[in-house]
Amino acid sequence: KFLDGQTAPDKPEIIKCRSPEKETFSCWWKPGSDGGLPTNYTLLYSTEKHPEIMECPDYKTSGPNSCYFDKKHTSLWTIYTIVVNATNEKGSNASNPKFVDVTYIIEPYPPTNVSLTVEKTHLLVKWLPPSMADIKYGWLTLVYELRLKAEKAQEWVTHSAGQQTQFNVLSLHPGETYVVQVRCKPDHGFWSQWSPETYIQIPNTFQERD
Amino acid sequence: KFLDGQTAPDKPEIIKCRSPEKETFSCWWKPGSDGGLPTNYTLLYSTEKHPEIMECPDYKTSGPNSCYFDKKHTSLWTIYTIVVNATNEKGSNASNPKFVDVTYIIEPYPPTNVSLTVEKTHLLVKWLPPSMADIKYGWLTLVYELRLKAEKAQEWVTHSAGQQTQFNVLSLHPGETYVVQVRCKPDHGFWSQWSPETYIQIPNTFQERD
Amino acid sequence: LPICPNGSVNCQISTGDLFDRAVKLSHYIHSLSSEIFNEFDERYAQDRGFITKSINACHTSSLNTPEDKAQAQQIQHEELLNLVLRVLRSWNDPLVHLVSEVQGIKEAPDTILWKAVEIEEQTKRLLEGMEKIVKRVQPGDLGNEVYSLWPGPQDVQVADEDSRLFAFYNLLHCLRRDSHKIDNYLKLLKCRLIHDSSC
Repeated sequence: KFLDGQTAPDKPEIIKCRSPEKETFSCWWKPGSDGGLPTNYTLLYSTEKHPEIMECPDYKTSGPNSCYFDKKHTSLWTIYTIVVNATNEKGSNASNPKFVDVTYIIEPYPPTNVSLTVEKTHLLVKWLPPSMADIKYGWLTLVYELRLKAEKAQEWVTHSAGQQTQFNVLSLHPGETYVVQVRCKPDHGFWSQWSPETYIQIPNTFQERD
Repeated sequence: KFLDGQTAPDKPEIIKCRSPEKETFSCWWKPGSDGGLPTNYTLLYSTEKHPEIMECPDYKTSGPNSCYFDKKHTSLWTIYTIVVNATNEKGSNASNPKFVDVTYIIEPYPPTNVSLTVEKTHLLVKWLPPSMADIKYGWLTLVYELRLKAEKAQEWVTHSAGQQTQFNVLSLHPGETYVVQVRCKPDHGFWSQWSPETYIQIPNTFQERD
Repeated sequence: LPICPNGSVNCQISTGDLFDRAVKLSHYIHSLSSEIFNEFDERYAQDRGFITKSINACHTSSLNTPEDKAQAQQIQHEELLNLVLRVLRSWNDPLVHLVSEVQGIKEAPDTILWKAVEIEEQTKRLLEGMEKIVKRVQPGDLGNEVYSLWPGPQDVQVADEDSRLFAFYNLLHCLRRDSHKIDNYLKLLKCRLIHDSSC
């Protein structure tokens, strides 16, 4: 039978797990070769409080080769032991286990509604937290960073805004066009992507501070 | 007896209390007249948690007419009621009480690593916040001010840099040497000392802005 | 000595200010706990599989703490405050032990020692603040049950290096976890009690 080149599938690899708002999370895996046969993937997991083996509750929501854990299946401060099995007619192969505590895999979506307003002596940058993040209740605390540069410049200038959702940028050149982006990070977690670029031209009437 | 001009000392005045990092703090007082007699000063304090009167733990560390409260004697959670007594042979006199909440008397150390870079049309001044836990972890926002003057000039030109840790200074004269200093202040607190003087000579090739 | 300026009756630090300071301190303590764990993990625990052994091995695991937002929303703030107090108290002895034992780790960098000392000191400060907040929020009995969920350092005395290193790893792993819980719950309580759940 082995002459027809068909074998058990290779070992898959769990590449990443992320939570966007500390209430749900997803994991993605990379399949190995399928041994030339239709191969099925199952994600199995257990947690400290529920050591019995459970299967991924939702293989769809986060796209191909993924598992999505909704609020009911997501707990913090507990280690998830996660394994992905690849199975075909010839046999099966399990990934290395991945140990995940949702507390430490939080990567929010970027801030939204970035607005730029030229004031007399500075540029006021304002934004909103990512829509899915429940900041009001205090379950998630975000800090922000913004960067800007003259359109043709290479170097970004970065400013840390702490927990504020606005920042005054000074020493800008009249007539120049600037591009601005903002990103956020949970108090203890990963930086989001930068928000889409927002542009503004500084009018010639702008008073350079001096 | 009063004919010999000797009297009880005047009422001393507690002039200021400062904390550089909310872990320790010091108070200073200004003695009144000593009534022509050797006069002794004692600083007494009480807190909500320890209403009994306690004496200054260390009269030396912060210099003359001062009291230094080390970590063991500094609490974030209480208001200190502080009084200074002046006593000599003829009697004693107490200052007005001063009420101190350590979080609101922060006078941080000055900014550090002030660097000056001459760019085509402006001088780029950059610095780092003083090393203080709250700042590093994004929980205390500082605002900054910088001042500069031509080396031989009398008058300083001061710029407010908001929360930025860099600033572009324009309209400088080629060939001139400038001296620059930076200071910082927390929301509820006092300006730090100015950073040590930093010098830079503007090259003749510098393009003065019209 | 008059307690307050010009005779005002209720001259004390506002509960909002107390919470602000507690949250800053808990944030700082957790940041340090993460750093000391990561430093120890990188230097001493690589490829030793300690994580599998540290499952369900925290001395505070038996405390029933909320583990998601829904559970946190259901719990009364008095209960959550007392939970924070209990978790904090359960770390008194382990932190004293950690500071004394860390000095015995082979070539332990100064940064690990400094952080252990700083965490112990700041945790004591936070406990002082929490006791004040709890007294302020629920003036009843503070309930100073003597707390020692921690079984004590027996593993750490054993000769073999692997067990000694695992005992440290597990202590730092649990410290990172519990300091994050405390930080999270305090931020949540601050929003709930001071900002009426509208942070």
